[in-house]
Amino acid sequence: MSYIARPKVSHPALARNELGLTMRDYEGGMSTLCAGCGHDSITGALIQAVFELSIPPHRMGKLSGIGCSSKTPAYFAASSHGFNSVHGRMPSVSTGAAAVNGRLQYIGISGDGDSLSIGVGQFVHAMRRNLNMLYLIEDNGVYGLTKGQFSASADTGSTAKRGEVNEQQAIDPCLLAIASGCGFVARGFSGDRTQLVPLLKAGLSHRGFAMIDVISPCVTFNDHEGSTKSYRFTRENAYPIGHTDFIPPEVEIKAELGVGEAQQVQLHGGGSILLRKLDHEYDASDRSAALAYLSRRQGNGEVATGLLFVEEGGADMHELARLGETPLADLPYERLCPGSGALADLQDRLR
Amino acid sequence: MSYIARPKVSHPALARNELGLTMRDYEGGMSTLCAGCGHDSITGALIQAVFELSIPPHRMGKLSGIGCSSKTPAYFAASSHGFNSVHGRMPSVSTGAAAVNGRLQYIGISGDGDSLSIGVGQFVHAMRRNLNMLYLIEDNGVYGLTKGQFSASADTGSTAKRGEVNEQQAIDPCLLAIASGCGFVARGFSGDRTQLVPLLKAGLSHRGFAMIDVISPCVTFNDHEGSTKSYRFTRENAYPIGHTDFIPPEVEIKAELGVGEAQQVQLHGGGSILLRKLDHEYDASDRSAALAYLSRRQGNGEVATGLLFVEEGGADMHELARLGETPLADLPYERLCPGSGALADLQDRLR
Amino acid sequence: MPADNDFTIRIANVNGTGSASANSLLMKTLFRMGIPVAGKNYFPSNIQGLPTWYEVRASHRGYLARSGSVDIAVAMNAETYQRDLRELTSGGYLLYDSTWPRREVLRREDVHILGVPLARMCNENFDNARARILMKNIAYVGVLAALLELDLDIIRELLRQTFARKKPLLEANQIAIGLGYDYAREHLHCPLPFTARSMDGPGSQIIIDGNTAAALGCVYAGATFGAWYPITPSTSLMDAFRSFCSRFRTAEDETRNYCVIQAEDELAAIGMVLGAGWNGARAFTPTSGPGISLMSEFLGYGYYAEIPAVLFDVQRVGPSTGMPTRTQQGDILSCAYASHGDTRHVLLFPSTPRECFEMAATAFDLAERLQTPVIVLSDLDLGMNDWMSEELTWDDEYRPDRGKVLRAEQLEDMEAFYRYLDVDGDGVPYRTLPGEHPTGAFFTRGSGHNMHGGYTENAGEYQEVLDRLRRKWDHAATIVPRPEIRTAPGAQAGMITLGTGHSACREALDTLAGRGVALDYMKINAFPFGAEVETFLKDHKRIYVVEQNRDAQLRTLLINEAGGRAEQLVEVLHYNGMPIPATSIVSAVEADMLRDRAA
Amino acid sequence: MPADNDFTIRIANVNGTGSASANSLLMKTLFRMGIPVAGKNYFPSNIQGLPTWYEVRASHRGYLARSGSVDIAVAMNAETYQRDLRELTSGGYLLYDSTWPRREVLRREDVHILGVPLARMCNENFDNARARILMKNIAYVGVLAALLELDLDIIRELLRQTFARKKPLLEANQIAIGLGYDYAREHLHCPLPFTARSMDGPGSQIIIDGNTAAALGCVYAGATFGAWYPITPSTSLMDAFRSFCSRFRTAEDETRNYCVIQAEDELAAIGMVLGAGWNGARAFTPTSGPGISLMSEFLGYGYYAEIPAVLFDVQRVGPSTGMPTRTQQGDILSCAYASHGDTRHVLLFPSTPRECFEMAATAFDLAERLQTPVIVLSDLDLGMNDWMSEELTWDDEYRPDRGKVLRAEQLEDMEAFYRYLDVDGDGVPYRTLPGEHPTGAFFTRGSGHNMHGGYTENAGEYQEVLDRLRRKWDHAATIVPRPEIRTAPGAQAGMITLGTGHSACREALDTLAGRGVALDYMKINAFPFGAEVETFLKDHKRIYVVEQNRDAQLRTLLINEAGGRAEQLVEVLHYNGMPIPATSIVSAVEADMLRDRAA
Ligand SMILES: Cc1ncc(C[n+]2csc(CCOP(=O)(O)OP(=O)(O)O)c2C)c(N)n1
Ligand SMILES: Cc1ncc(C[n+]2csc(CCOP(=O)(O)OP(=O)(O)O)c2C)c(N)n1
Ligand code: SF4
Ligand code: SF4
Ligand SMILES: [Mg+2]
Ligand SMILES: [Mg+2]
Repeated sequence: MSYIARPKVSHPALARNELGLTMRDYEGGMSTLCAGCGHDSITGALIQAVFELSIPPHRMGKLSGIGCSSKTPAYFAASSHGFNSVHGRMPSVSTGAAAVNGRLQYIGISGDGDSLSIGVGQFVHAMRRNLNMLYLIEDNGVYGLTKGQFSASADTGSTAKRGEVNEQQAIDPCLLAIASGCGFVARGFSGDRTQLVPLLKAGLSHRGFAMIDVISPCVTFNDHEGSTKSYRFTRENAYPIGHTDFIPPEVEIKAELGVGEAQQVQLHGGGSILLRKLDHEYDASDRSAALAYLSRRQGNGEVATGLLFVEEGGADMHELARLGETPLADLPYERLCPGSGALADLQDRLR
Repeated sequence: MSYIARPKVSHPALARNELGLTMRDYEGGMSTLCAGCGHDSITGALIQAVFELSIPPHRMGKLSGIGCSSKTPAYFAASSHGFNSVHGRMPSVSTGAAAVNGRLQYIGISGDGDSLSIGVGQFVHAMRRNLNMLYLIEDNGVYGLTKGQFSASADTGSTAKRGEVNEQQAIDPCLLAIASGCGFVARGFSGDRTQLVPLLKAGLSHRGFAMIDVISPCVTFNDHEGSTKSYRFTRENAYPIGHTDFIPPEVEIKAELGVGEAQQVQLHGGGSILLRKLDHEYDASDRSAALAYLSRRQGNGEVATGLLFVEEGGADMHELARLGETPLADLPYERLCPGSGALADLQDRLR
Repeated sequence: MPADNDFTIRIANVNGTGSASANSLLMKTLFRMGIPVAGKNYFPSNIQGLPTWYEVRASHRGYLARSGSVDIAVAMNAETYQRDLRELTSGGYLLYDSTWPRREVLRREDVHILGVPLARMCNENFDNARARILMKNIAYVGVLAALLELDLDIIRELLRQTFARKKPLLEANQIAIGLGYDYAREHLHCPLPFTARSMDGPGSQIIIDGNTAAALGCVYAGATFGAWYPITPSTSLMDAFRSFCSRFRTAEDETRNYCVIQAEDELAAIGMVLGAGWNGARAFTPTSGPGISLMSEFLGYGYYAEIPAVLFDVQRVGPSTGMPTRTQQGDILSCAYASHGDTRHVLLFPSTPRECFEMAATAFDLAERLQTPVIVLSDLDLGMNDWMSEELTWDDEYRPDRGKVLRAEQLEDMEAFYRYLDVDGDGVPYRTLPGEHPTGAFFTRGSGHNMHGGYTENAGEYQEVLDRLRRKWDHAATIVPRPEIRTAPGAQAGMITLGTGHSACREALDTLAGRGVALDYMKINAFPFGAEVETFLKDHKRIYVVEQNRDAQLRTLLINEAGGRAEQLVEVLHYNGMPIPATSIVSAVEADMLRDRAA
Repeated sequence: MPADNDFTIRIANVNGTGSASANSLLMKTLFRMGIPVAGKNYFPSNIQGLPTWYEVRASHRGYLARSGSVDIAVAMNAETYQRDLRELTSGGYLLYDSTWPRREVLRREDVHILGVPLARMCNENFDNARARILMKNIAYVGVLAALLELDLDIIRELLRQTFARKKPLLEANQIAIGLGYDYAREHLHCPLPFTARSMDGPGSQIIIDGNTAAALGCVYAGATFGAWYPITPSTSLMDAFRSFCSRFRTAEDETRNYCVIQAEDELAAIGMVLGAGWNGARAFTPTSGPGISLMSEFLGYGYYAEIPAVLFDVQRVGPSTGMPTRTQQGDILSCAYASHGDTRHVLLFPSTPRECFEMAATAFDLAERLQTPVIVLSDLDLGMNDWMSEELTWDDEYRPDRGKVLRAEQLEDMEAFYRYLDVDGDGVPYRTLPGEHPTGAFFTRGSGHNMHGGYTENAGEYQEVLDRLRRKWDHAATIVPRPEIRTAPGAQAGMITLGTGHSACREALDTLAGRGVALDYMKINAFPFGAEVETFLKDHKRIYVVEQNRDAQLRTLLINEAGGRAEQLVEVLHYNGMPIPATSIVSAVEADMLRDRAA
């Protein structure tokens, strides 16, 4: 549990990032999730990503809804502020938080129940507003915390642990995100850290809303035969459309890096993404094509993974709201109050 | 107002439908909308469609949310039951209603604010469940009833009456519908009854969720220069992808009906749709292609109209729930109660 | 009985025909003549074509409540002729557009029917179709000017100010006034037995609506973030905030020192406000009843996780959608206890625009001092109508009271920080802001937590925090605005109200005093109530509780939370959507006293 | 002090290690021995790895409340050893797995520490890893069997019944029982000074949880539609409904005579229920506190548009997310007045599974008779725990009372139908169902409507309907379930409770009576309260109001709505998430009496 104290003595041999911090400094409370739960692997990948990007822990804001997945913020970055909100409503809390302080790195963590059922309205509108945050859906096709009901991402025909067949259509968060105007859409798998860490780093570096759907098997309720969100099914049916590398600002890209077709996307916040295509059909910068592609793969029962769509340079919420450099929360009162004189002038016209 | 009595003497010269009813029998209370409001034209088209399909008025259920658009159910079919629910939540009410009595024809009427902001979650999930209803969005890009705020369908760059520019991205209900698994997606224009009436009839005859986004200018708050939901803009930028004819069950389709490429879609409830393509690129039966096409047209600032996507034969909510012929609401109590004997047996195992 | 500077005019019109500027011209003219006035707009929940009324009450005694009677009806809507005629006081005057004479319809012996061919005159004098419609409205102001001897110079000056930048319109308006005025002087008995006479009532007062005043309060309190979902009658609050901010808060480089987000619904609006409050900004959301219902879950979160937030509930008629354009005080109970579990919220009850302004600022201070949502309960009557109000004043020495926030410097020196400790014994813990300092990090959650901020499912640890919240509540009762109490010599009973009950009560108290009934009076300004409210309840055997809802919600709270006794508290209720008039209070009190005497 | 057939065993375990079947085996064994038992599960809000406890109380007097003390602790979770030891009564027994001896940790002079090498024995006897974990649990039942002289035949028979179709498991279980039993007989002092002795307590009673019983009530009442969004502790109600329906309501052709929809959230769930209710089906939704908050807006709609609906609020600990796996009665106020405006809802308060069953059926009748949402307020303790309960019985003559519904035949003969007329003077109008007949058509709306069902913004017309709704409310008070009242000869004071307060109160009353304090008792079954409740309040100068929340919510309602006086009603509160034990009531009453005497 999060309040259990852990020794914070840093091991001298641990690698240090630019801030002189070790991976330990990005850890959080002890997980209370089931042993083997995909969500914990994502936490691990996330710790690695923020460590490698040298984000100061206390300059991150961790937000979530309710669910096993939404407990994740308690399990990393103990020295970040966390906000475990109500079920499905983390996007709105993030919106308000981001609006008044654009200088923090916001990381939202949600589940497929949290984001696609009760929270789908807020999810869609947060993407539409393009607030600057990394938004993860730890997607297991079920409601873990309430013991295994199908979620809206459960595929048609997949079965519950006790055999019940899901007849409903699935909502694919990636398709929905692209259709809702999200500028960074990716899919990862909790079991594939090599793919996931660069996606997380790219998402963290993207300016605007970066949505990553991470397939994250629920070992307790949805890892059986018949599940399409199990470790096995995902391993067998994941269809990576390409490799993503995140290139820090100072690193120059050498031509030989690229195997296959490579595409470089300059990130607004510095650094860039190097996309190396595996599927030559695919163009991650073409919204219409991405929509068609995903819908086709989905039709075939395949799970396209990787960076599915990216569009850099769209104005984020901050820019659209024409906010200045200083966060609203930090503006001195003197710049906010028009004063008694202005009040008197104003009232001249009210007589 | 809806309770103002009107003379019900039917004029002998009025045309009668199969039920012997005239158009008058499908009328409702007097509209209280602004003179010229697009919503009233849609009411007119709807009256014509249900009249021509000879739907018994009292066998329809009219449901809506809140907004100028959502007042529409009061303005037609005075002898149907109506349910003017709360803002954005009509889909759930319709779901419950349809589940317990599948024999009525449900017509849901909503606005762009009602369906795409507060109600977008319920809207998406109703489509996912594929309940059998016609769902209209009377889409004017603004909140009419609260006096002209931008809605989520307002296009980026379009202006409000007083000049304010909308910077937000728009949600296209048609794109969203296709991405959410809706099997019948069309767009009409309140100013084009010729196109609209057949779409309405086709939608009414489709088994499952039929979503029609009807561009319906708000003459009071969004019909100015700079609006992309004005009569003028819509006339100039509508891009009809084809003509739709609804063919009643008994009519045989003659080859000469078709100009351009024609495609016939057999409807489950009887009758069929004849699609005559104008854009040869377009295939209304291919989900992936439709998504890509719409997203492309949207990118060009064009408003694709017509029957955008249709997929007949998907199981509707009724079928998925394995409900029988007799509506649940009509099942006699005797078939519902297991009786005292069963109760006693059951309790044997609880000791 | 109308008298000089003591009469009510009600103008019946059709929604969407542009009568607003004529009505405000009339009101402003009386106001500039130094006569206390109140203007009330009764409009339908649609945009065009339905009946709408505007009522102007002139009252030399300064009574601003609805008078409950109509002395002059300006009947511009043929659809409501019958009703307008019926609701006129005996001896009153009905003015109508006699372009189409209606001798049949407008028949009532005890009133005066005055016909003026407004449409005909306007058609003859204006070419443009829109002007012909609009100028009819200005013309009836001209007629009233003649009947009531309004100051024509003031009228003309007001028009000049209004249309300073629209010369052609100015000219048309001036002509229209003349048309009405001249016709009346020529064809009607002018002046009426009662007229408007210049006096010096309003002094330095202003005319403003409560929503505008509340918005100004938010600006002056230093609120930087607002999120809302449009809903009548709260929308104009955010409109005003935006327009003040674009004027006062836009930097030279065009960047904005404020942010307003139109949320996708009310659940999102309150979520945004909590996010912003958690992050250290002063944030608020205006809404109305349905919005409060939708915000319930998050309100409980704000209470339990202790996040400052300010809400304005501009109440309209419920239950459900009800009558969105009518007034009521029906959300008192639901706001006090919004959300499941043991939750309770601090409420403020402004009764005038000036209080809207001041209490808005107070609300932000309280929200931050108490670290909890604070709801300012206004209503449609206060929020959207034009009120004559004390001038707004601002103390430039004011600085926001951010309450107990530990900043980086302080955290730097601390070993550890625990979010929910009751360090000072007042039930209010310390908080920190995200991004400030690693030592300040804590985890905000709506699930069970202990006083250190850690997750808990332990019975004792859980209860400890709940008990402290209750102590914080008791502390709140000592710092919220105190009631306004006026004692009357020899009073045996009392009267209590809140919000817009105030103006009607003041008038009713005068009337009752005039009839020999003296009552002590308390206007409640906040919930929790505090010691003075309890004392007032203790000190009076019989108290009339005046409020605008069916279920006596204030009375309920007084019984629950301030030791009020059911036998002692007499319900005086009004809940048909119209603002409560003093007369209904007077008769309720008198009826009760009669009953009491009989018993 | 424990005694024969009067002791409490608490088993500490780790979530997800499969102790449920062992615990239920223990409870069922006592039950079949004819000893009244109560089982309570204290589980964490996670799925695996956190501490969890199961408590079995044997009580020959039939007391089913939490005893509040532990006589035997089975400490299977090393993480909670300290706590389990601390909470044991003096003289009690702590049983632990001595495979890893813990003489250091488990040190307390006044209790007996019993070590049994459960893991070692199981490792030696079972190959399979899962079995090694599971069988430890069965083995401690074996130990308890020896210590308490449980009837081994009954245990073995229960195992046979449970594993009738899983032979290998049966065998393992039988072995495990033997391992524990034999070890205990050999190494421990058996039996303990208090044991289990066969008696004839339960008679025809059954063991069932409240949610299952409520689900059965829905089936028997003829509910055909359920919509819900999963939330602890209400989920099992819908699970049970589905499973009963799939058994009793599946037609030969596999079609279903019921429909259950997992909604996208609680707003949608209640919307679906209202749609189904409007359309003539009996429809319900189970939820918990956060769900009620989210349903607020629609609840007001249901009240005002008058649509039957049944809700089950299986209460958990709030405010906010609170402790989802702990029990509380914290939603009384928010349910009573859910939604903005003047709304109020009919509530039912079951206190036993049998009442869950019966009140579920009653709720549907009331919802249809009154045309309004009815909320059945259960709680986690009642809903999810195993209770010994009176047998459920059903009168086959029962037919649903659909209230005032006009069917096609009746409409055929009518000129016109008006939805909101008070034809019978009881405040309940007639309704019609969609699709039935053209004459029956009406427009359902949450916006202002008059008694004919037409839209209105007219003050008088609006108020007319609101006043009728209030009359309907008064009528409701006459038809809801009456309170259960038990008078005690010579009683001077009273005690009131509702729901799960009942079992604790019954026990407390006996204890108090034993100490010479006689109290009259009233268990409230419904809100609005009705005449008997008012009389009880009038007849007692001092009344203890026992409830499980911080803010004395029932007491508040009694004051508001039944004429209760603050001075008269003494709060007895319990709100730490554990079910209230009788002892805490007894001490609260005694303390108050002492204070009273001192004053
Ligand atoms: C308003 C509300 N309704 C229901 C719940 C109960 N609930 C808790 S978590 C959860 C589902 C979580 O599913 P998901 O987001 O997929 O997370 P997972 O546990 O699968 O990681 C639900 C329904 C709640 N906490 N709040
Ligand atoms: C819960 C709630 N919030 C806000 C409102 C106020 N409101 C009424 S209609 C409306 C918007 C309607 O817009 P739209 O659906 O586009 O309909 P239109 O009037 O444009 O036809 C709003 C916000 C409400 N009735 N209920
Ligand atoms: S129940 Fe599933 S999602 Fe939840 S912690 Fe366990 S494995 Fe993870
Ligand atoms: S405001 Fe707009 S949407 Fe509403 S009735 Fe008028 S024109 Fe139609
Ligand atoms: Mg999940
Ligand atoms: Mg609209």
